[in-house]
Amino acid sequence: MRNRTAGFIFLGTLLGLTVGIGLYTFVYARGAAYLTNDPAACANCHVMQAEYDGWLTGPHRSVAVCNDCHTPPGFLPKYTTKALNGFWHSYAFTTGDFKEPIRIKGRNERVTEQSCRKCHQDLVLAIEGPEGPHRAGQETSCLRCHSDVGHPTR
Amino acid sequence: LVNIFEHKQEARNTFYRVVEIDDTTVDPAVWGKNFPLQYDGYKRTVDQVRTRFGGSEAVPRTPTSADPRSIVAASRLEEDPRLKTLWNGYAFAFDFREERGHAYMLDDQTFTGRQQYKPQPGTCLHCHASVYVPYKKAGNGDLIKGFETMNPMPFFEARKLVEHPVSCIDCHDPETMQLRVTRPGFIEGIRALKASQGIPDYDVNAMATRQEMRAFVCGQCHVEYHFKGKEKRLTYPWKNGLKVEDMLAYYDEEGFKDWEHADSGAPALKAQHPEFELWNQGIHARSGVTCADCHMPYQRVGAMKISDHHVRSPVLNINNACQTCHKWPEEELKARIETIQERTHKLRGLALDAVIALIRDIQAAQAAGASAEKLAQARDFQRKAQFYLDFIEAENSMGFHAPQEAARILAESLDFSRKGQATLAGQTVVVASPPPAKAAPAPSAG
Amino acid sequence: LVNIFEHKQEARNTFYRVVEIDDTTVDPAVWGKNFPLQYDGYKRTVDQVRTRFGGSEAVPRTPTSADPRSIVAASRLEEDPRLKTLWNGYAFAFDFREERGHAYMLDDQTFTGRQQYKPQPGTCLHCHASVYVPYKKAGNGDLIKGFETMNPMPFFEARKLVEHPVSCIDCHDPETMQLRVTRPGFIEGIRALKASQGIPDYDVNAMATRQEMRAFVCGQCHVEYHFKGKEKRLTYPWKNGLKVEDMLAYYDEEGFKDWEHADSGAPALKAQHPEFELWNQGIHARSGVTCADCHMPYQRVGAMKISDHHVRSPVLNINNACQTCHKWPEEELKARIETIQERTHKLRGLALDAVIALIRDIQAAQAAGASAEKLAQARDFQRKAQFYLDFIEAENSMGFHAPQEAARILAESLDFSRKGQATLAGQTVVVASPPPAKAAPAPSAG
Ligand code: HEC
Ligand code: HEC
Ligand code: HEC
Ligand code: HEC
Ligand code: HEC
Ligand code: HEC
Ligand code: HEC
Ligand code: HEC
Ligand code: HEC
Ligand code: HEC
Ligand code: HEC
Ligand code: HEC
Ligand code: HEC
Ligand code: HEC
Ligand SMILES: [Ca+2]
Ligand SMILES: [Ca+2]
Repeated sequence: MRNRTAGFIFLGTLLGLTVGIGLYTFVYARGAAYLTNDPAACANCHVMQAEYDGWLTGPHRSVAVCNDCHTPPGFLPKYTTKALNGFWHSYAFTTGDFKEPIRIKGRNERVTEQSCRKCHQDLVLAIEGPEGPHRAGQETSCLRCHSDVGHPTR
Repeated sequence: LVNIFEHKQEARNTFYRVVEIDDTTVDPAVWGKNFPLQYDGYKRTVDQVRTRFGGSEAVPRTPTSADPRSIVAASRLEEDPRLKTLWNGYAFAFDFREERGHAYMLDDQTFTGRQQYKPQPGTCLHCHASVYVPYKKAGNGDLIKGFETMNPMPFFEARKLVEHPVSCIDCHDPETMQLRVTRPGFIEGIRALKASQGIPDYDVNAMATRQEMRAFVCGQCHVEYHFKGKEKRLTYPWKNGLKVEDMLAYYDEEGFKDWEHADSGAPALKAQHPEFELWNQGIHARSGVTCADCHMPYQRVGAMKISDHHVRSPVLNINNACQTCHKWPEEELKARIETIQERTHKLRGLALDAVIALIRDIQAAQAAGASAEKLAQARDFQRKAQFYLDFIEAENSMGFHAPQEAARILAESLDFSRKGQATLAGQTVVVASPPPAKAAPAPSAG
Repeated sequence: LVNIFEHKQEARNTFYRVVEIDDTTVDPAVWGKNFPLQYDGYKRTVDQVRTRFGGSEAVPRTPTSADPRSIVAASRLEEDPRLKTLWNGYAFAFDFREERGHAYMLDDQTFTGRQQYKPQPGTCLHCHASVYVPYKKAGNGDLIKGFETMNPMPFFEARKLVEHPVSCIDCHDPETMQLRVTRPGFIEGIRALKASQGIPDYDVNAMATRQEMRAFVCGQCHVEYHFKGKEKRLTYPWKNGLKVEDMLAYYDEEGFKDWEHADSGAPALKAQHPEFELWNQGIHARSGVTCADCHMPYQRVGAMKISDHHVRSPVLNINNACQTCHKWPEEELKARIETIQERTHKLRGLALDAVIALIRDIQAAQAAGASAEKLAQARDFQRKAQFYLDFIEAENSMGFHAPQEAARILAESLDFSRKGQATLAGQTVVVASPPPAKAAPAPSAG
């Protein structure tokens, strides 16, 4: 019983701290940037500077902002993604607990893959087929060939 | 505005089926009605353009009744007559040419001098014609049965059953246009390979990813092979793996030889076009970059992006083939390719000289009455050296598909030749355990 | 929280100078006051961690008065005793170890067994100590004069003039912290190289780009060299180019040999650490990727990115060293490195066996009273084979810096050994013009 209470207190404190740290960053480091569409706001976090610089030199600079590629379409999905990423990145940034070089992964990678199709569906209709891939997991990965369209680095 | 509208129309039309195609439609022109852009590219494989080490040039010739072709590709034997010695006693020493586009595959096989040298079996057609429908017919609906039926037929009899070079149906499912493998040789070869890696009952069409398929459809033909047994069953020697040593081990286990070398009596092997196998050892394969990425890159046509069905040397198309992934200027990319190829080419020349030196020495040793044991050892070294050399010589990228591996293989070929010569001379072949270093006399700066 | 605050602070502090440093400040601890992060890294070059083919392990030993070190790196001669035969008669057959971090360079040179084998000149210090200030002092302000003064001194006399291993001042301008080259050997070597490419009077510190400097500062020492003439002038053999054949041609023109091989009498050469030269032949160099990119990658320390001054094997730091450019998992990148290294290592073994076989055969031929001409030819083949082999054996990346080139060089080494053995045996060395193919007897399938 005592152990459990202690456990809850511990968890509670942890949660509190986590939220606290997250919020602190959100305010101090202008993490709210996450809620805008302004690319410069992302670069407010210096660890995003390289991507920002890359984006500035890329072909999408005048046609797509960060959120076009890194958030899914639709109000709710968009802000869910933003909230999740915004929170965890703030947390990671403050604790310094993240691996560099930063790599897109998992869910965010799928979001970005989808964003390409969002704008380029007409063009890639032929290679994708009108009904998309015929078997699950068999879609063409755009990033395999175009990984640097967002941020040309080399 | 009109433009945008047109684009959207085009996009829809791409998949507008004008004619019905099904699992018996061999003629690419029919498929081409539905997919005119891909068909246009496909037809352009008749083009002949030479690159430093690839492509092909159109060499005019006077047609004869035995060989009605008025244009062929250049003879590799005339270009480098050492090859005649290398293959002495085998059909390849008789006629061997630079390969050219897919459009020519059926004619080039039918009329090659190698056909006159010795009757060939129906197996040959597996990789030079659209055999999917003919196999099914010959097997009463069973692909493998048809394959088994046509293999042992005399070539010119089997030849009557086919009409087209490789066609749409050989790589595509007519319903979905998905890629598929139709060649029994590959289906069985990859199954044996996967089994050796602990994956039983591998079914390529059910289990391969789309990405893998973009290499497997080419691996149907661009591979090393032999005709196994009296049934002349086409077999890919992949049971032990795809590396050159794995294949040599396979042939050794089988006790297989392609022919007996006319000068040296060695039980020789001839490798043929192991593009798929060499590519597999390279950094591109490791990075998931497939044959189609470089040889059929995406190409923009109007508002569409399609796969360029003009299969050819990427050197003629560096822009689409390489620059999406490598942002270097075309000239630089071409120079990178050629740097790799020139290194390979230099070693190929050295390894070729070495095997021929060994062949000459075996000849001389025979004449001088060397012991049977010694000769057998030297001939085995020749077999090895020659197979390794040929593995890169017959591979068509001049090392590009796996640069270091190609150089490694040629280096080992050189080592086998050295060992063969040293064996004949009774010299030191290997120093098993190095003798203790002598106390050294005159010290000097270090 | 403190962390973020610190991050913002740090970004401002980067170039805050606590102490004055000028062109005579040798002690890195002083520089370290201004640049504590870089200094921290620099000090960590004492770490010893082994990788499959690099890094180093700490081997304990009992200190003696001649050699007070209680820890050394592993002996390469014990690891592979064939090397003793390879270098028989030369100091390297006496003591040769895996190299380790920069912190050890001065001690390892002072106490190597090679020093006891034969007295060495002051030239040695060029690459094992912070000689910039000592050279200037010895030359009364003139770097090159000081170099010329210290070269011919006996080692232990010159040794007294230096105090530190390579230090900040050897790579940095104290005013601007810009990179600079301080080593006469490199200044003169690169000038000769550029001259051969049609660029006269090349002044490296004025004309190199920043990117080039990120390799040149390492090329000051990680290069092949010899001591020229009685003045023992340190000379980089780059007059004809940076490829192995260019350097061999240089030594041939100079009539230079490192020593006479104790077993075979061959006028042998010993290559040393040609990292800069081999890297130059690789795809990374072509792509502008420099030594510092992999061995001193940028590293985040708080809010700052600094160059990791813990110079070491990138295998121990794949994350920062490779993943900035290659988005593959760490294990995959490690596997790529090792695949390349294992291929190289295999060929190195074969080439080593071959040279030793040749050495043994020359010994035997000497004993059997072979003609002077034949012996001279065979010894020249040994010289070549051995230099090529050593070029890769002595290079410290086990082929990684230029994988195909490394394999190419080892293949040519094998070819030279073969030719040497064949020459001794009076066998076929090269088939200048291949004889016409005989009419072939028994045709067989093709
Ligand atoms: C045109 C689409 C596009 C735009 C616009 C874009 N990105 Fe990206 N971003 C990508 C892609 C694609 C990747 C994955 C790169 C890869 O796989 O190598 C990526 C990856 C990233 C990463 C992870 C780093 C990595 O290499 O995996 C970060 C951080 C990032 N983007 C931030 C931003 C920021 C900040 C902006 C706005 C300044 C932005 N992106 C704008 C497409 C885009
Ligand atoms: C508070 C600082 C901060 C801000 C502001 C910020 N980022 Fe990040 N971002 C980070 C950190 C830290 C990471 C690394 C997280 C990790 O790897 O766990 C990251 C990672 C990423 C990634 C790769 C994530 C993954 O795991 O796949 C993307 C994409 C990205 N950011 C995009 C953006 C975009 C778009 C914006 C602006 C809308 C933005 N970032 C604003 C700190 C920030
Ligand atoms: C918000 C819409 C949008 C999104 C999201 C988007 N693009 Fe684009 N993209 C465009 C537009 C518009 C252009 C034309 C820009 C131009 O020509 O300057 C373009 C251009 C391109 C080009 C040609 C660039 C060049 O170098 O000339 C490529 C390739 C491309 N996009 C691929 C992608 C990929 C891959 C993704 C996903 C990672 C993506 N795009 C996401 C709108 C988008
Ligand atoms: C196998 C490599 C590959 C893959 C996978 C790939 N592309 Fe491409 N893409 C190319 C090549 C090559 C071109 C250049 C075609 C040309 O210019 O003729 C191209 C061109 C484009 C362009 C047009 C650029 C222009 O010049 O206007 C866009 C947009 C594009 N791709 C988007 C995508 C999207 C979205 C995906 C995923 C559904 C994708 N690509 C997948 C190779 C690829
Ligand atoms: C990364 C790019 C790349 C990949 C992947 C690739 N190739 Fe190649 N291939 C090349 C280059 C470059 C050449 C050299 C062409 C030349 O010399 O003109 C070549 C040459 C060839 C040739 C000879 C072409 C000629 O013009 O004579 C054939 C056949 C070939 N490849 C087949 C394949 C097959 C089959 C695969 C997959 C198993 C494959 N290639 C994978 C780039 C590639
Ligand atoms: C049915 C067998 C078959 C298949 C499947 C096949 N090829 Fe070929 N390929 C050939 C033959 C046979 C030739 C030589 C034709 C000749 O010389 O007449 C050839 C020639 C080539 C050439 C040389 C062209 C030249 O100009 O020299 C290239 C490149 C090539 N193929 C690449 C591929 C690629 C890539 C794929 C898969 C997308 C593929 N092939 C699929 C049998 C095949
Ligand atoms: C496993 C598939 C396969 C089989 C079986 C096969 N080929 Fe080929 N053939 C190819 C490929 C791929 C090429 C193009 C690459 C090359 O020439 O190296 C080719 C090229 C050729 C060429 C043109 C180049 C040359 O060698 O002159 C001829 C002729 C030829 N084959 C004849 C034959 C004959 C005769 C047989 C039967 C004994 C046969 N082929 C069996 C795949 C095959
Ligand atoms: C040697 C193999 C081969 C042959 C023969 C072949 N294709 Fe393809 N085809 C491919 C590959 C590889 C792709 C790329 C598929 C993918 O990535 O899913 C492709 C893609 C396609 C696509 C999808 C859209 C695109 O361009 O990527 C269509 C449609 C198509 N081919 C039509 C045809 C037609 C029509 C023919 C006959 C005239 C034909 N193909 C012959 C290999 C082949
Ligand atoms: C779909 C992407 C893709 C395409 C297309 C591609 N490459 Fe590559 N290439 C890679 C990757 C990935 C690597 C491995 C290095 C890395 O991880 O960045 C690589 C490595 C290389 C290397 C160094 C390795 C080696 O084998 O020496 C060369 C050279 C090269 N590519 C040339 C080419 C050329 C030439 C072409 C066109 C014929 C080409 N590539 C097409 C992705 C590609
Ligand atoms: C693209 C990355 C890369 C570049 C550029 C590079 N190296 Fe390396 N280097 C490596 C790798 C990987 C190894 C192998 C390390 C191992 O085996 O542990 C290595 C090994 C070494 C070693 C032996 C290290 C040890 O741990 O024993 C030295 C010394 C070295 N390199 C010096 C240089 C110099 C000098 C340059 C420039 C002229 C250079 N390197 C350029 C990646 C690189
Ligand atoms: C003044 C000469 C000098 C300069 C300049 C120099 N090195 Fe070294 N380096 C050495 C010596 C000497 C050793 C061997 C030390 C020993 O074994 O005691 C060494 C060792 C190394 C090692 C081996 C570490 C290990 O763990 O095995 C690496 C890696 C290395 N250097 C890389 C570099 C790089 C990268 C640069 C340039 C940024 C550089 N060096 C500049 C002389 C130098
Ligand atoms: C041109 C620069 C240069 C000169 C001159 C030089 N060294 Fe080195 N030395 C190096 C480098 C770089 C390393 C690390 C790489 C290696 O060990 O291969 C090294 C490593 C060493 C090592 C440690 C590894 C081993 O070989 O056991 C010793 C000891 C050594 N040198 C002794 C000497 C002696 C004695 C001399 C003079 C005869 C000398 N060095 C001259 C650059 C040089
Ligand atoms: C063997 C050569 C070498 C030595 C010794 C060396 N550095 Fe560096 N240093 C470099 C290189 C390479 C860079 C990257 C410079 C660039 O890209 O312009 C660098 C960069 C720096 C920078 C600029 C910021 C950064 O981190 O990129 C500082 C400050 C610095 N070094 C301080 C020092 C100090 C202090 C010492 C002595 C404790 C030292 N260095 C010793 C090679 C060296
Ligand atoms: C600054 C960028 C950069 C860094 C850092 C880098 N590479 Fe590369 N690497 C490249 C480029 C560029 C190529 C050439 C292919 C291309 O153009 O994409 C390449 C090619 C390669 C290749 C294929 C060529 C070959 O030599 O076999 C391998 C393997 C490789 N890199 C591994 C590594 C490893 C391991 C590291 C870290 C020790 C590393 N790279 C560090 C940029 C880099
Ligand atoms: Ca060709
Ligand atoms: Ca080491």
